[in-house]
Parts: sequence; structure tokens; C-alpha cells
Amino acid sequence: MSTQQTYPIDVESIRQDFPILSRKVGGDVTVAGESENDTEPLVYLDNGATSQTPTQVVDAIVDYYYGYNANVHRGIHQLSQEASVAYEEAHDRVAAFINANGREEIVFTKNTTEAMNLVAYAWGLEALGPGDSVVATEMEHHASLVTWQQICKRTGAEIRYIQIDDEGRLDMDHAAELIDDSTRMVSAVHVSNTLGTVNPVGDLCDLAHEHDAFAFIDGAQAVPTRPVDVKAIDADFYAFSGHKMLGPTGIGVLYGKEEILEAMNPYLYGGEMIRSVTYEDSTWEDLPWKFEAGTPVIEQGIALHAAIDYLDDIGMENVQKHEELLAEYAYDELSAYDDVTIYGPPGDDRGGLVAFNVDGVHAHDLSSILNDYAVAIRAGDHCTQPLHDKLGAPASARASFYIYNTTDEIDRLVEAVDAARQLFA
Amino acid sequence: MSTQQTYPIDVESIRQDFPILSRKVGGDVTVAGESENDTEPLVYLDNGATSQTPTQVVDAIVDYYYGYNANVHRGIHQLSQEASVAYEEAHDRVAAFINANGREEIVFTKNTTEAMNLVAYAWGLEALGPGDSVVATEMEHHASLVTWQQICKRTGAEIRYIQIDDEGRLDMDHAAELIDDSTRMVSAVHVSNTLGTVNPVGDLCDLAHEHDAFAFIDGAQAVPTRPVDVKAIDADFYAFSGHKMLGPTGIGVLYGKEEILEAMNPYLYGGEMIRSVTYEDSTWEDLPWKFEAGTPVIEQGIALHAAIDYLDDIGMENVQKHEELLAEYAYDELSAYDDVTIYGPPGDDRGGLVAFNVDGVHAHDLSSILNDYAVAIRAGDHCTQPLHDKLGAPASARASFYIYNTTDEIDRLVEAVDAARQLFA
Amino acid sequence: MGLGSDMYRQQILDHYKSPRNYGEMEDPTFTHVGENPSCGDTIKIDVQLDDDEETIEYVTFSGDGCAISQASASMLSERLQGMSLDELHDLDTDDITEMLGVTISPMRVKCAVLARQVAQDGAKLYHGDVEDLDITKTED
Amino acid sequence: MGLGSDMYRQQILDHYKSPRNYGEMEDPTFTHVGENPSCGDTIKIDVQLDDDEETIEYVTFSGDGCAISQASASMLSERLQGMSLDELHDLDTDDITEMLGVTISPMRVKCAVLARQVAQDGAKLYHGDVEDLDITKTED
Ligand SMILES: Cc1ncc(COP(=O)(O)O)c(C=O)c1O
Ligand SMILES: Cc1ncc(COP(=O)(O)O)c(C=O)c1O
Repeated sequence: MSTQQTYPIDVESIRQDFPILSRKVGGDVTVAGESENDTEPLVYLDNGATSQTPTQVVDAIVDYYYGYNANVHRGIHQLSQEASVAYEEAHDRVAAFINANGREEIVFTKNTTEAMNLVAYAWGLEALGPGDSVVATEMEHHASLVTWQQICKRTGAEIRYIQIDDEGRLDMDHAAELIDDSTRMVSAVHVSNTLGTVNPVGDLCDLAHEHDAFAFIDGAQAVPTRPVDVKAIDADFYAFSGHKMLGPTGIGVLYGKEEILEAMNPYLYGGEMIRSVTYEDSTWEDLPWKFEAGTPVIEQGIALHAAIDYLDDIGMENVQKHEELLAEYAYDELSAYDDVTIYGPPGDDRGGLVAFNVDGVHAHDLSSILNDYAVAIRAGDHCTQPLHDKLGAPASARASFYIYNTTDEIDRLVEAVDAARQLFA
Repeated sequence: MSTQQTYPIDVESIRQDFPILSRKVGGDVTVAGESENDTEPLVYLDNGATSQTPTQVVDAIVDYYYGYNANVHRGIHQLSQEASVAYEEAHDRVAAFINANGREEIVFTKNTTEAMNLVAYAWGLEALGPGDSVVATEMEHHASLVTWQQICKRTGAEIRYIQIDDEGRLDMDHAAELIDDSTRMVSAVHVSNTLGTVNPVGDLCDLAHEHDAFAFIDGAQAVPTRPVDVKAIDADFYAFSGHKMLGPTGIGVLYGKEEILEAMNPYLYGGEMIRSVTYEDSTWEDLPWKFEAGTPVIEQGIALHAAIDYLDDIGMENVQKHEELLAEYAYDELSAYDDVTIYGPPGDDRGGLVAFNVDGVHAHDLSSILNDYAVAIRAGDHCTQPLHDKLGAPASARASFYIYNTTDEIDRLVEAVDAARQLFA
Repeated sequence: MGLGSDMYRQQILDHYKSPRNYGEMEDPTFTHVGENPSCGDTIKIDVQLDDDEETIEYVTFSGDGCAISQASASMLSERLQGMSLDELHDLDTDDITEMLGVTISPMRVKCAVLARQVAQDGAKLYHGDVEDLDITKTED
Repeated sequence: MGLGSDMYRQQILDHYKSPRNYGEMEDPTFTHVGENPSCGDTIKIDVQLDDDEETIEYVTFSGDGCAISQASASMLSERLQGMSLDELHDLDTDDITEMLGVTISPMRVKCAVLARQVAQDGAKLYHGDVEDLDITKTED
């Protein structure tokens, strides 16, 4: 199918940085790592769930543990100072990457989900009450949907969902209707992890601000795949995860405008986040440390720094182009079959993923069969159960791409889908 | 000073597993890792803050990222299955290590601090109210002290502190007085990170249970240094951190009795922790996943498994003996000087750390000078500010030991302390 | 590997495409439902007992979902016929994978055992061994 | 390294052990306090201005804490004499490390600059440039 493809980035040399991409699969799944019966070269198309990790990032982890592992902030000895400087610089690096003003606006959390909960607990539980509304979208990930739904239940606020149209795009007229003076928070996903829709988040922030509401943008699928400028978007809060952008598990980022974070109460209590403590009461540290209680995610922050360096070397514009190229290619190849339903906007207007179903083949069966062909995709509801209900599918199969993927790999996906089709015919 | 010392463990061979222990220091602290001007061999005595990481644990991290990195639970493809099995087995391994019943009782958090906050938010915010009391100790770490203090403020409950006696031991008569039928939670540190006191946590749990209160034991300094059996202690909750026991940053463990965790509402909302979601409401996953929202700390769980394997190979009884040997040696060497004040119980009855002050030398100055002699200790309040106020010292210097430390290193500490003494004489 | 799919050998596909005993009974001795929320699999099992109230005379099932869950229900409906409730009670996961005749990968086991779980829970409800179980779920 | 301690060269130890201008003024033009909670350092600075209300005539300090913070306060009390408030305002961290004559490691900088910060904040309060600042803190 694919002839010699030229990519906006040097995929072949990028692949060299990811040892896991040369691994084989097919054998015993209860043995971690490649083992005897693994014979088929892996095709990894589950990047929406998590990305793979280049040697540069793993080296940063090893360098930390073998070179300057120490607890940060309060230590006067050299290791602690080295670790502190590196950990604090990681905040600066993240700030620069998304055009925040500085480390004050960058809180390291465990993942996107915790970033969402941080705001829901520290701001939402205090600020929301009966008569208030939170406006989300029908395509929210559970991280935001369940969090705001439950915080609304606890506070008596109302949750509203902006509808999607037939192509899986937000109905902005409906958004303008739902967002009103009762609205305190607009929470919207930047790039949908199921539909691939790229939402007009700047417009949503403007709508929120017209009604003095805050806007929280879930950038878990956006920051890894395109240039993001939180100031241009004018988001009040913005969140994403390290593990989806070449970084390690265990780190997420909450961006918040300084004056908003400043005014918020702390979330987790403990060491590192206090200024002074007596048995009776406590006062809080400056930003961002006020929100980072306990020993922070030091290794993970330092590794995220390395991941951002890697992505910036490629250039986020180029990453985006590559994503778009693969998305369009996969969309075209898969939609050539009449029995395939693809969810979300057309191939030339979407993020780098394609969620679909094949008539007569359950997504989980499809994923199992694709696995037999060494093609790793995700099957399920991708943490968007209500959206799947709306789409009338309990589950879908999702192929999601990243900088190391090729059109050849998509050809292998399409071949495996065809094999499943035959099997179930 | 020290003659040929014999240790309960093979320190020399253990040291070979920790590359950082061969690093030199003394040069530029803003360059991470060993650099040109680093000439003095490191003496690392800041293990109470964080432990170093052996190759076995770092290898587990590298093997994960190069071999089977994937998101867990919901994936059908082989990488995801391998990662899921390994991540779930990490829970089993932790359960076995502390004698919990199984993975249902083991929740992975970010650190001890988050484990504490999880219970404070998910249980405390709901359960506590005016007329209730939480009983802590005067030697609590900020992780527990600030958390319960603030949750009590928010709920109108009262916080009480069990006094310490002149030797830094809990006054158990006072405990029996304070813990009464108003008490809903007793929160106590197992091994004090400042005094080195090993508290009678089993007795405290019994006292709590006599009054139908829960007991939360902070094992951050205990699990790394001695055998811990949560069932023998009969703790309702028990928490500790990976980074203090050879594991990575970014992982903590909350143990909770199954029926208690079962009855608790969730804490963080999002993916992985739900059973089913509609736009209107949600239901929750089984334990422990109900408490692990979002992409979990996969790498960190797997690495903690490797750390526990390492410790178990040595044997926790042996680790404890080594800790006690070093604590007693350091206590004796330091207390030989009249101008040294050591906090906490005598040398033959304490955990593996010694916090002290030298007359006329501020702890921060002492730490700076010790750093010039390549000796890494902590100086400050060690996240026990109120305790330091009570001890009448704004700060103290703390040397804390682990499996790779030797009495020779303690000699170097004592020499460096003496140099500081001369300088300030 | 690479050529065919072991987990979907002929028998499973056959039962999936042409399920046996598919449908609902008019007047079952007991009936129970179950689901596997992550897959969206649903299974309803109707059981007719012999007059001895011990031996399974006839079983039907209905439902929707992945091939593994539906084929497993279909095969089980045949297999249960003539079994005693005690024997049903004793069926474990190994028995099910043996019945299916293929290796079930860990993440799909809950699909494979859903029908068995529903039948067992139905029998328990019938015996009064459990109460208050509206719906069986195999989500782990 | 290994032999002596660069950060504690003679001058600093001397000022720490024999602080200059230590004490409290009867009737200062302005006064201000500060602390560094993690170190437990406290500094109070009293300033007497010339009749021009611009030139610093005399400075005393009192307080408690680590050698870096106290020596820095002592040296600053000498240095400020004769300076204008504008010059005080312009003192930056480099000026302080230059005054101390040693390299201050990053984690100790807040000790070193506490006295300067207290003096600057005191002057700002005096000018009415800030209000409501009870106490200066250099905790980062
Ligand atoms: C006794 C004690 N409790 C709690 C903690 C907090 O641990 P973490 O910072 O890993 O949350 C520590 C370590 O700093 C500790 O020593
Ligand atoms: C759009 C979106 N939001 C939020 C999340 C949650 O991220 P995490 O699991 O890292 O918290 C994800 C990833 O699963 C996502 O795709």
C-alpha cells in the first residue's frame, strides 16, 4: 500500500532511540519483557494510552540515581543542592515549553488526573455551591468528567455537558448557551483521546471569561502532540501527563495562573509545602511548593525535563505534522472498508489517533487478534464511557500514533484488521 | 577510632551495588552529578531524607522502559498485559512484605504524605465533626501533624498531642488519658525521624481500638529499617514511602484493612478507579484500584518490588541490627563531647539516626561545614517544627544511617564536627 | 501466531456465530444476569431444574458482547445440561478454559468466566446462599 | 576543601563572633524585622536617617541564627552607614555575596540576604511603598 513515504521528521533515526521498538512479542504475557517465544516484531500503536521512552530520558533517570539522588529543598549538602537545582529547573523547563510565566505557575502532580482533582478539591470544594454550574463537554475523559461530576454532587452545583455534532465536534452554539452567569468553571479537553477532535479551547476560555468563570483545559493528548501556548489560549488551568510525552509514569503537570494559584488554599498537607508549623496552626510555602506536599516526584521531574528537550529538538510543529500525516493515512486506509466505522472528524482534521469499530467484530476480539499479529492497540471505552454510550458502541478499537510510527506500521494494522474480518466472516 | 568492625550484613558487597557511593563531591553544586572539581569521596548520612538506589532497582526501571512499558489494566495487547501483571504483582509483593492480606489492602500513592491525605480526605472529611477528636503525638512528622491539624480545623474536630518525656519517649499514661470515647483516629509515627524513638505502636492501636477509634501508623522510617507486621501491630492504616527504602521517588504505600477501605469513599476521581460512568453518576472499581485514579505509578511500583526483593535478601532483622549498631556507635562517639546535645532516647534504644546540636554552632552552619568535608547530613527541623520548638532548638543536625554505612563514615562525621567546633571556637 | 488466531479457534468462532440454546425461557426455575462493564458484555442465563431440584434439565442464555464471552456462554449452556447444582458450584476457571479448548490471555479471562459466574450466582440466589445480588460483574 | 571551610572565611566568623552594631536603638527612624523560618534565623534592623531623610546615619541589628545570616547583618550594618535609601534599594544579591567575600551555596543564599531584605522592606514601609508587611521572610 504505502510507497516510499517522506516524513516531516527523521523517523528512522528517532526509532533508534527507543530500544523497546525492536522488541518482539507473541509469547508468554506473564513474563515481563521479551522472552523465548516472542518472535514477531512489535507494532506499537497505543500511544494515546502511554508513549514509549527514549534512551535520553532513561539515561536522565539513571544519571539521577547514580549521580545525585537526594531529597530536595531543605538539604544543605551537595547532593541535595544538585538535586534541588535540577528539580527546580525542571519546573522552569516545563514553564518555558508551554509559555507559562515561570515555575510559580507549574505544579508537579502524579498525573493529569491528580492535577484535575487538585483544582477540584482545593478550589471546587470551597468555591462551588447550589446555584453554580460547571460546564464540561460530552467528550471529556473520566479524569475530568467523573471529578467534576462528583465534586458537583458534593457541593450541590450543577454539571452541564456541551454537545458534540455528528462529526464529533463541539457544538459551540450549545457551549454559548450552557455557559452563563451561574458558570464557575468550564472544563474541556484540548484534543479528544477518542474522537481525535481538536477543540477550539481559546474560544472556550473566552466564553468562560465573559461570564467570570475559570477555564480548565485537559491537555493530556495535546501537549505531547502539538505546540501549546497557555497564554495564547488564556487558560486559567491546564494539565497534562509526563508518560504520554516520552516521560516517565508518576508525573503530571498542573499549570495555573499565578494569581489564581496564589489565592487557592493548599490541597495536600505535609512537609515541603509549609512555611511554619506549630501544634495549633500552619502557614504555607510560596508557589509552586505550596501544592507539592511531601517528597516530590524528583526523578520524574528531571526525566520530564529530558523528555521535553527531546521533543523540542524535533520541534513540536514537526511532531504535529507527523501526527497529522499518520492520522490521515490511517483514516483513509481504514475508511476504505465499508464495514469500518470511524469516530470523530475527517482524516485531515484530527489529532494523531483513530478510534473505530468493524461490523461484527467486538473491539476486544479485534484487539486480541491484532495482538496475535503483534499490533498493539487499545480496545475499550478509553475512559470516555458516556461518550461511547452516545456513540452507541460499548467499546471501540483505537490506534494512536507518535513520532516513531510509520505508514508501514499502519499497513500492518490494516492487514491485521482484515485478518480479523476474515476470521469473523 | 573504629577498629576492624564486623557487621551483621556484608556492607562491602552491598556498597558495590550503589554506584553513587563512589562519587566524589566538593565542586560546583549547580552541576548535576560528579564534575571536575569534585575530589572528596562522599559520605552519605542523609538516609532519613532519602535512601540511595542500587543497580538492581535501577535495572528494574530500565528493563521496564526498554522491555514492557505500557499502560496497565485495560490493555489487551501483550505489553499492557505484561505491565499489568508486573504492576499488580508489585502490590502482592508489598502485601507480603508487611504481612497484609493481599493486594486489596495495598494502595500505591505518590508518597507517605499522600497516603495520609488520602485517609484524611476520604475518611476524615466525612467522618469527623465537632465533638470528635484526633490524637496525634508531639513527635509527628508534618505529613501527619499538618494534615490532621488542618482536617480538624475544617471539620470542627479537636486535635490532641500525646506528650513526650525527657528522653523523647511517648508518655503512655498521657496517651491513655487523651484517647477517649470522643477519639475517632489515633495517628502516630512508628519510628521518629527526629528523635529516633521506636514507639509502642501496637499498644497505641490497642488503646485506639478500646475506644472504637482507628489507628494510622506512619511507618516512613520503620518499614525501611526493621521487620514490620501490620497484623501484629493491628494497625487500621499504615503508610510508608518507596524512596526511603531503596526505591524510586514518586511512590508511597497506604495499607488499610480491607473492610475499612471497602467502606470508604474514593479519594481521587478519574480513569482506572471507576466501574461504570454515565453523564449523571459513577460507580467504583474494586480495591485497591478504587483508590488509584488515572495512570498509576507503574514504573515506581515495579521498582519498589525490586527494592523489597533486595531488602528481603539481606533480611530485615539484619537491616535492623545494622541500623542499631550504627546508631549506638554514633551516639557514643558524639556524646563523648560535652558541647553536643543529642535528642531522643539513649544509643542502645533507638532507630538508625542521631539528631544533635553543637553548642555555639548553628545546625545549618554545621551542615555547610560538614559538606565541605564531604559528609552529607540534614540540618533543619526535619519536618517536625513543633517538636523542635519544644526541644528549644530551631534546627538540629541529623545523621541517619542505612545498610551501606560504616562506622568509618561515622568517624568522618565526628572528625568534621570537630573541625566545625574548632572553626567556631 | 501471525497466521491465525489461537484464541479464536474454530469451535469458539462457531459458537459465537451460531450460539446454542440462545433465547429466553418462559418459566425458568431460576434466572440471573451479569455484565462485564469494561467489555460491555452482558449475559442472561435461564435454568430449568429437574423435579429433584438438583439436576439441571435445560439452560438458555441471551446477551451481547465479545466472542469469548458469548461462545463461553453457548458452550456452557450445553455443558450444564444434566449437571447437578453441586457440580455447577465446583466449576472453576480451569474447567472453563478447558471447555473453551484454548489459552485465554489474562486480560480476557473475565470475558470467559462471565457466563459461569452468572450461572453460579443464579444458583446461589436460588438456594438463598446469597441475597441482594442484582447483577453479577466480573470486572476485576 | 577538606581542610578549611571556604564559606566561613575569617571575616564571616569574625563578624559572627563579634557582631558590629549589635543592639537596639532607642528612637530609630524606622525599624523592621524578618525571619527565615527553615533556619530559624531572625533579624531586627533599626535605622536612623540623617535630617535629609535620605541618608542612612546609623544602623543597628539584633537577632539570632546561623553564622551566614548574622555575619551578613553585621557587615551590612557597617556598609549601610552613609548610604542613601536609593542605594539601599538597589543592593542586589551579588552585592551581598561580594560584601561577604565568599561564594554562598544556593541553599544558603536566603540566610545571606535576609538582613538586606529586612532593611529594604523597612525602607519601603517607611516610604509607604508597601503596607501590611509585618515581617519579612526569605524562605523561598
Ligand atoms: C516519619 C516520617 N513520616 C512521613 C514522612 C514523609 O514522607 P514523604 O516525604 O515521602 O511523603 C517522612 C519523611 O520525610 C518521615 O520521616
Ligand atoms: C484526554 C485525556 N485526559 C486525561 C487523561 C488522564 O491522564 P492520566 O491517566 O495520566 O492521569 C488521559 C489519558 O488517559 C487523556 O487521554
